[in-house]
Amino acid sequence: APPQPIEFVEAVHNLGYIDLYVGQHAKIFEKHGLTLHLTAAGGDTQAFAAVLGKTAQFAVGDPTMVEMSRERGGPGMVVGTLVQRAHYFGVSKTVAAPITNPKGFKGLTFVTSPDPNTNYSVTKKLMQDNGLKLGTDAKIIEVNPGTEIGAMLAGRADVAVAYQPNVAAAIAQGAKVVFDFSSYMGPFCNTGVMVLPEYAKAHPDVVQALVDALEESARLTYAKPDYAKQVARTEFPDVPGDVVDRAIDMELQYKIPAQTIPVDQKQWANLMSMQKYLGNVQASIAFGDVIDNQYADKAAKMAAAGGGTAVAAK
Amino acid sequence: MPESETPYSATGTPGKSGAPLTARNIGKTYGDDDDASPVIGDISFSLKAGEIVSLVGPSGCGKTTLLNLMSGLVRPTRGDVLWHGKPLTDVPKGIGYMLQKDMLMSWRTALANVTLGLELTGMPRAEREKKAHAMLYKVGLGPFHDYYPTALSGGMRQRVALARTLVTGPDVILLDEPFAALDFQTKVVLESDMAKLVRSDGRSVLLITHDVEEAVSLSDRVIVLTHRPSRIKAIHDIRLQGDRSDMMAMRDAPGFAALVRKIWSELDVRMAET
Amino acid sequence: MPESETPYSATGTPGKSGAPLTARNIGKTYGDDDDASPVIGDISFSLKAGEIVSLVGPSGCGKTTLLNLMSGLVRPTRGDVLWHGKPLTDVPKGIGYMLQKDMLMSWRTALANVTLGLELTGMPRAEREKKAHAMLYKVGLGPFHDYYPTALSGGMRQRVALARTLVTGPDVILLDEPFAALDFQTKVVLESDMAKLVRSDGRSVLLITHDVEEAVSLSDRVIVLTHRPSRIKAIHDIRLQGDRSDMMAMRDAPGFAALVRKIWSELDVRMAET
Amino acid sequence: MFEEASSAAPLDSSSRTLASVKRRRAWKRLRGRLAVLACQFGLLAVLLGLWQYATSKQALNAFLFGSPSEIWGFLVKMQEDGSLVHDAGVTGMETLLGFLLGNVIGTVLGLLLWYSRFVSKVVHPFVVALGSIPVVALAPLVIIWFGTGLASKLAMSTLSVVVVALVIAYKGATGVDDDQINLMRTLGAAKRQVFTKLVIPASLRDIFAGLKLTVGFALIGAILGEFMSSADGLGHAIFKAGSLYIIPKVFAGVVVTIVLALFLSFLVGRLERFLMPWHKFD
Amino acid sequence: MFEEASSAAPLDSSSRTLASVKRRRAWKRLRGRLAVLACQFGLLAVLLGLWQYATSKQALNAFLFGSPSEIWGFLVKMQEDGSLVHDAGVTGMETLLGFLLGNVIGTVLGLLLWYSRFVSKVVHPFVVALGSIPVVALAPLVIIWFGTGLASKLAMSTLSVVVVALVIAYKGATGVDDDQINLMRTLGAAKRQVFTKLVIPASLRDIFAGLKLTVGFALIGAILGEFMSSADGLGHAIFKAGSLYIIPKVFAGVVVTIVLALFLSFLVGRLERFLMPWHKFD
Ligand SMILES: Nc1ncnc2c1ncn2[C@@H]1O[C@H](COP(=O)(O)OP(=O)(O)OP(=O)(O)O)[C@@H](O)[C@H]1O
Ligand SMILES: Nc1ncnc2c1ncn2[C@@H]1O[C@H](COP(=O)(O)OP(=O)(O)OP(=O)(O)O)[C@@H](O)[C@H]1O
Ligand SMILES: [Mg+2]
Ligand SMILES: [Mg+2]
Repeated sequence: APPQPIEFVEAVHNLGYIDLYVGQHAKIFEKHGLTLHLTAAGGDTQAFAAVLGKTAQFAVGDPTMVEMSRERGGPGMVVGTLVQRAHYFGVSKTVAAPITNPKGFKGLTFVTSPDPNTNYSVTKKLMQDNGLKLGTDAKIIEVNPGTEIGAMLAGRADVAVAYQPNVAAAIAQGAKVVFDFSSYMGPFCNTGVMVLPEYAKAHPDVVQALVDALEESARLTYAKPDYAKQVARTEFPDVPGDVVDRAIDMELQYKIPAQTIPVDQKQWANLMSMQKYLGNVQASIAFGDVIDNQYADKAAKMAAAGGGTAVAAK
Repeated sequence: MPESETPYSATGTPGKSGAPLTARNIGKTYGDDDDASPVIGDISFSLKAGEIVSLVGPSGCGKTTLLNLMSGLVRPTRGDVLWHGKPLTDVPKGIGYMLQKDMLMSWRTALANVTLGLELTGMPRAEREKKAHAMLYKVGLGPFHDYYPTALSGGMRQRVALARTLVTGPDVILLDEPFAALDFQTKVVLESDMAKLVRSDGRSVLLITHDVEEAVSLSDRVIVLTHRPSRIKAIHDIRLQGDRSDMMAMRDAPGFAALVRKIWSELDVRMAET
Repeated sequence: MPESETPYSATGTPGKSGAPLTARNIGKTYGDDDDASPVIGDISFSLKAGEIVSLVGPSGCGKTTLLNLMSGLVRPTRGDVLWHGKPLTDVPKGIGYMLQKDMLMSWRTALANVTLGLELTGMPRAEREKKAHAMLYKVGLGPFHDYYPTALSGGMRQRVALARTLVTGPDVILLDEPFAALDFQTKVVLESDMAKLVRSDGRSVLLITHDVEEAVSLSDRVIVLTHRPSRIKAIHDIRLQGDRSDMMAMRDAPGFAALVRKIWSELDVRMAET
Repeated sequence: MFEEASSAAPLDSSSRTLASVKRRRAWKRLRGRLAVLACQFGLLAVLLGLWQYATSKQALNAFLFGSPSEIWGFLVKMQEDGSLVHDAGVTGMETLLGFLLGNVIGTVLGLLLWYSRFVSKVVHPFVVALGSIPVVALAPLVIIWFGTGLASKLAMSTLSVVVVALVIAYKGATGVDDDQINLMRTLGAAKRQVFTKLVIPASLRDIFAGLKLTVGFALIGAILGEFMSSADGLGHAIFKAGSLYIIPKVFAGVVVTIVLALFLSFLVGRLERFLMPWHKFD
Repeated sequence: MFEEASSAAPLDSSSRTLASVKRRRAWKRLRGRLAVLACQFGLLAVLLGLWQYATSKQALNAFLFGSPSEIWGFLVKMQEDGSLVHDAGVTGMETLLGFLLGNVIGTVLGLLLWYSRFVSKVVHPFVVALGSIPVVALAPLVIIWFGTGLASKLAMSTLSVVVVALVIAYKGATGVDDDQINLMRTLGAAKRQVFTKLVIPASLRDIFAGLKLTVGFALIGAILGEFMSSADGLGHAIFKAGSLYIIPKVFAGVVVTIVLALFLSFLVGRLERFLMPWHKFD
């Protein structure tokens, strides 16, 4: 059969999605009979909007969008995860010692993406959970996604809550990681693969092929970190090579990219509890109604059986 | 305002057929607030076919306003303007009006300005340009056909405006000081040309001028207006001997000088109390 | 171009003191491409203090251009304009120039248009308004001081422009057809007023007109220009008997009619070949 | 056919007292204004009605597009919790300041460029450049330079306005009739006087066109500034609602924005009438 | 003092042949143009030099602000890997289409509003509203309606242009002298003819002012569209570089954007000279 072309939207072009890029470079999607046309949206909402507007079949981004849509009677479904932890790091040039407890946020100014981006939400929740009053005990400035480290390096904040490769870039500029959100938060469904149920119903084989390919890619990423670095260097040619390498090392070290595609109950629960706390969702939809793990489970089973790393990474 | 207040009643019965354009007790007041200023008091007269009528009157008395009313551009506050017996509501076809300001279009050459009226009738390009060329030549601007208005002198602009008005061959021609910016010789030639054109074709001209000699030598009738709010102060039927289209000969005709003096005396100066 | 080609040499030695304004062999050509058109051929003359000089010539011959050169607004292509003996580079103080177009500012009332020149000298408001009121009254527009230009008639606008030029009391006054849009009476009154003003104060006037009678009755000298490229065709020193500031009396002076005829004949008509 | 050009209203020929003419005209004007208002509300009602109908019939998914009734609900809610007035106030203040700053800078520079053809030619490509920079792209720099407070919104708002104001003012200034400049020269005006007495008043019409145009830009600029970094304001509210995919709330924010724009542009119109008494308006 | 107003260049009084005058003037014009160019490059060089110096001396942090040499490096790199031409082509095409579409729609509507004072009054607040909608705020809706392909960029670009074009064209149309309309009426012009023969040519100056102004807007609109969703184009490159905090590349993208704007605005200038031969330019 001729390859099936699919429109695929990512929220932003982002090192967290390294699994996806590895799959592209290793031609894993082609192997599963798919030609991927990748478009970057300007954010999570736009990515999901592309699926809602049916200009794209798949989107990767914050899966909270799906929960919100479903709670308000809209469509949407999550068929897998791509980032399994909150991939934010607190980086700072001024804070000397690493912060182990969020109580240590006291007196500091954080810079994050605007509410309701997850780095904002996570930071805010941690502060409030630890009895810090926002605005007096600690401050958050909200800036355009990606510009957090700039604001921090320019001295407008103490700690930037940033993701890769900005974290690595900031480290190259002399900053240090002072707080590790990913470990503190634990499993977290940071990024989901989103699709319309009607599409999945009509094209289960395409969904299956995509999830199969992603599963295979995820395994390859963890199996061949050097290959992942190579992919990342070509995907982000403008970022200095050593920064990219360090970023990938950190990503893998903190187990941020999905190791396997099925959405874990715990990951979802963590996400939901935070979003509910923030008032963005009611978390009223049952796990099984939002998440359709059937494709991913099948893919994982097959990969575990040894199909996965068969693609030779040169 | 009762008709009896008009010092002179109109020549010819207003609205009678044969008179293409008639003013019936028209009046015009500018401004509708407390500072309403009446400009035209109460004026009635007719313009007959084949006739040249001049309007003379002190500066600011309302001559231009009167022509605007007669052309249908502006509606009178009182009274009616009749076009072949019917009240005017818009500028009728068959009227040509040369405004006091030349209003040439800066983006058109002299020639293209002249063709404007013909263009509006849908005449083919070659034909209208031929006509316009001929008319430009007549007003002495043949070689300047491709000049843009900014490169023309005041008098040349005025002649282009005149050519634009005449080229469409209107039956009734309203002219607001058409020769004011022209030297004596050019003026006389154009006056003679126009007199011939009008009288031979049975067209009519209503003309504003400050030059009483011009008025007398050119017209069949001279209407003298008062200060504003203007009314008709006097109407002179000009019955001079000789070739009525030879402007120089007219000036030497018996009775010419006397008529001019008479009209001058009627236009008495009341400066600084206008 | 050698001086000998000029048909008439200037009255008075160019540049001699006592002549505030002198043209020395000036010429002007428009356009610098292949279609260069010479407008002023070669003109020399002086304007002396206390003198009124008229320029007459066919429409489009270059009178306005000449005045632009004399005022310093435009530089000649050839020759020099001397202001009290020194070449002009910009409009000098002490010159007043009334352009052919009235150029009133639509955002200023009649009064505010007249005060403009005084405002530029920094005169206090009360004083300049007093002067402007007086000048507006003189030109017969006292009651219209608060009218915006759009509510003024053509002749009224011209009078505002005249008032604006005269109110600053310039020594040398250049006027481009200042009375063209005025009725005879108003014109005569303004001419007389101006003649008095100029002759009593030793000011000078250089004036363009199409009205040869006006030129003869008003001026000390009449310069007749040829077609373009214009040169001086004739210069007439007017030496009439009687009160030189009574325009009506002048017209009846012995020799007046003959002079007018002579000048008319010099302005021969060469229409359609301009 | 040409009603708007003829200076007098058509009246029948029976003579009438001035007072009655005046009364009639005032009434006519009022009636005209009421007719305009009626049409505007009618149009609005039809649009909203169609929208509401379409969403209620599921022809349009209300989740995707919101519906007027939901939007109204959010407006009421925002009014009740005070955020409407607060956010509109914050954004309105940013807009007003940016509008004033941008127009003052732009207009003054644009008019001043009249002084020298040479400088204006030299500067021209830089102005085009400034006018084509997608400032949103420079978000990182804007935040570093102007911080995350009022200054950055002001900068965005000002930047959105300044180029338009400059270009329009310059066009107005250079559009002044050469003959009128000549007239000023004959009156002995120094260049500075030509500028103040002629160029500025003659450019007013253009300047006001610029002012009317830039009301919207100032507002959009302020909102973009709030997108970059903010704690409150309409942009913040809209952006947050957008990220949460609460479309009716996005629209509610847009509605408030529009009302703000209409209010500001009304003020500009008043100012114009006040400053240009010689100009015909209707 | 008033060099630009006097129509003839000052020449000394010795008589000269026309040919030599012509040669001199051509040379003068050329020299004038060279002087302008020299000043522009000088200005640019000084700006870039200062910037480079400041970053090399650590007065400015090159990581936060980029430096001209780094920007140049990225430009070379983009040229070498072909992305410069490709991205500029994509964005240029979006811009051009949006520019044309927006201006055609806006100008046509703006001019047509001349036909009826009533309709224009009714429509006025809707235009203001349209001009003040922060379209970026509606990103999700834009994507739902127009997708992630060319259409959404076109929509953004068109929307950024259309209101300005409309307002400016309308201002031009209503600015036509009443007396000139009267003249047309005396020549028996139907309203449609007044429109085509008078209103349109008389508005050209304003329309071109609008065109020049909207070049930048069309470009910014296209880039905003690419920010919302894209696979290539300058906006994509800039946005990506921005989110990775590679400031010099952001600037490199902005530089290409500016060059594109200058090129388009140069084209508009040519068109203007071609369509308005009676107009004085210099
Ligand atoms: N910018 C220009 N380019 C080319 N020719 C011009 C330009 N300005 C004026 N001319 C020409 O110069 C000639 C003289 O013009 P000028 O205005 O001086 O005439 P004038 O004697 O004042 O005429 P009038 O009595 O009609 O006002 C005219 O033939 C005109 O076409
Ligand atoms: N829009 C207006 N508002 C108020 N008054 C006006 C308006 N238009 C004209 N007027 C007045 O009407 C009077 C007559 O003007 P009009 O132009 O008809 O005079 P005119 O006889 O043609 O004068 P001229 O010989 O100077 O051209 C003038 O006094 C003028 O001030
Ligand atoms: Mg008049
Ligand atoms: Mg002239």
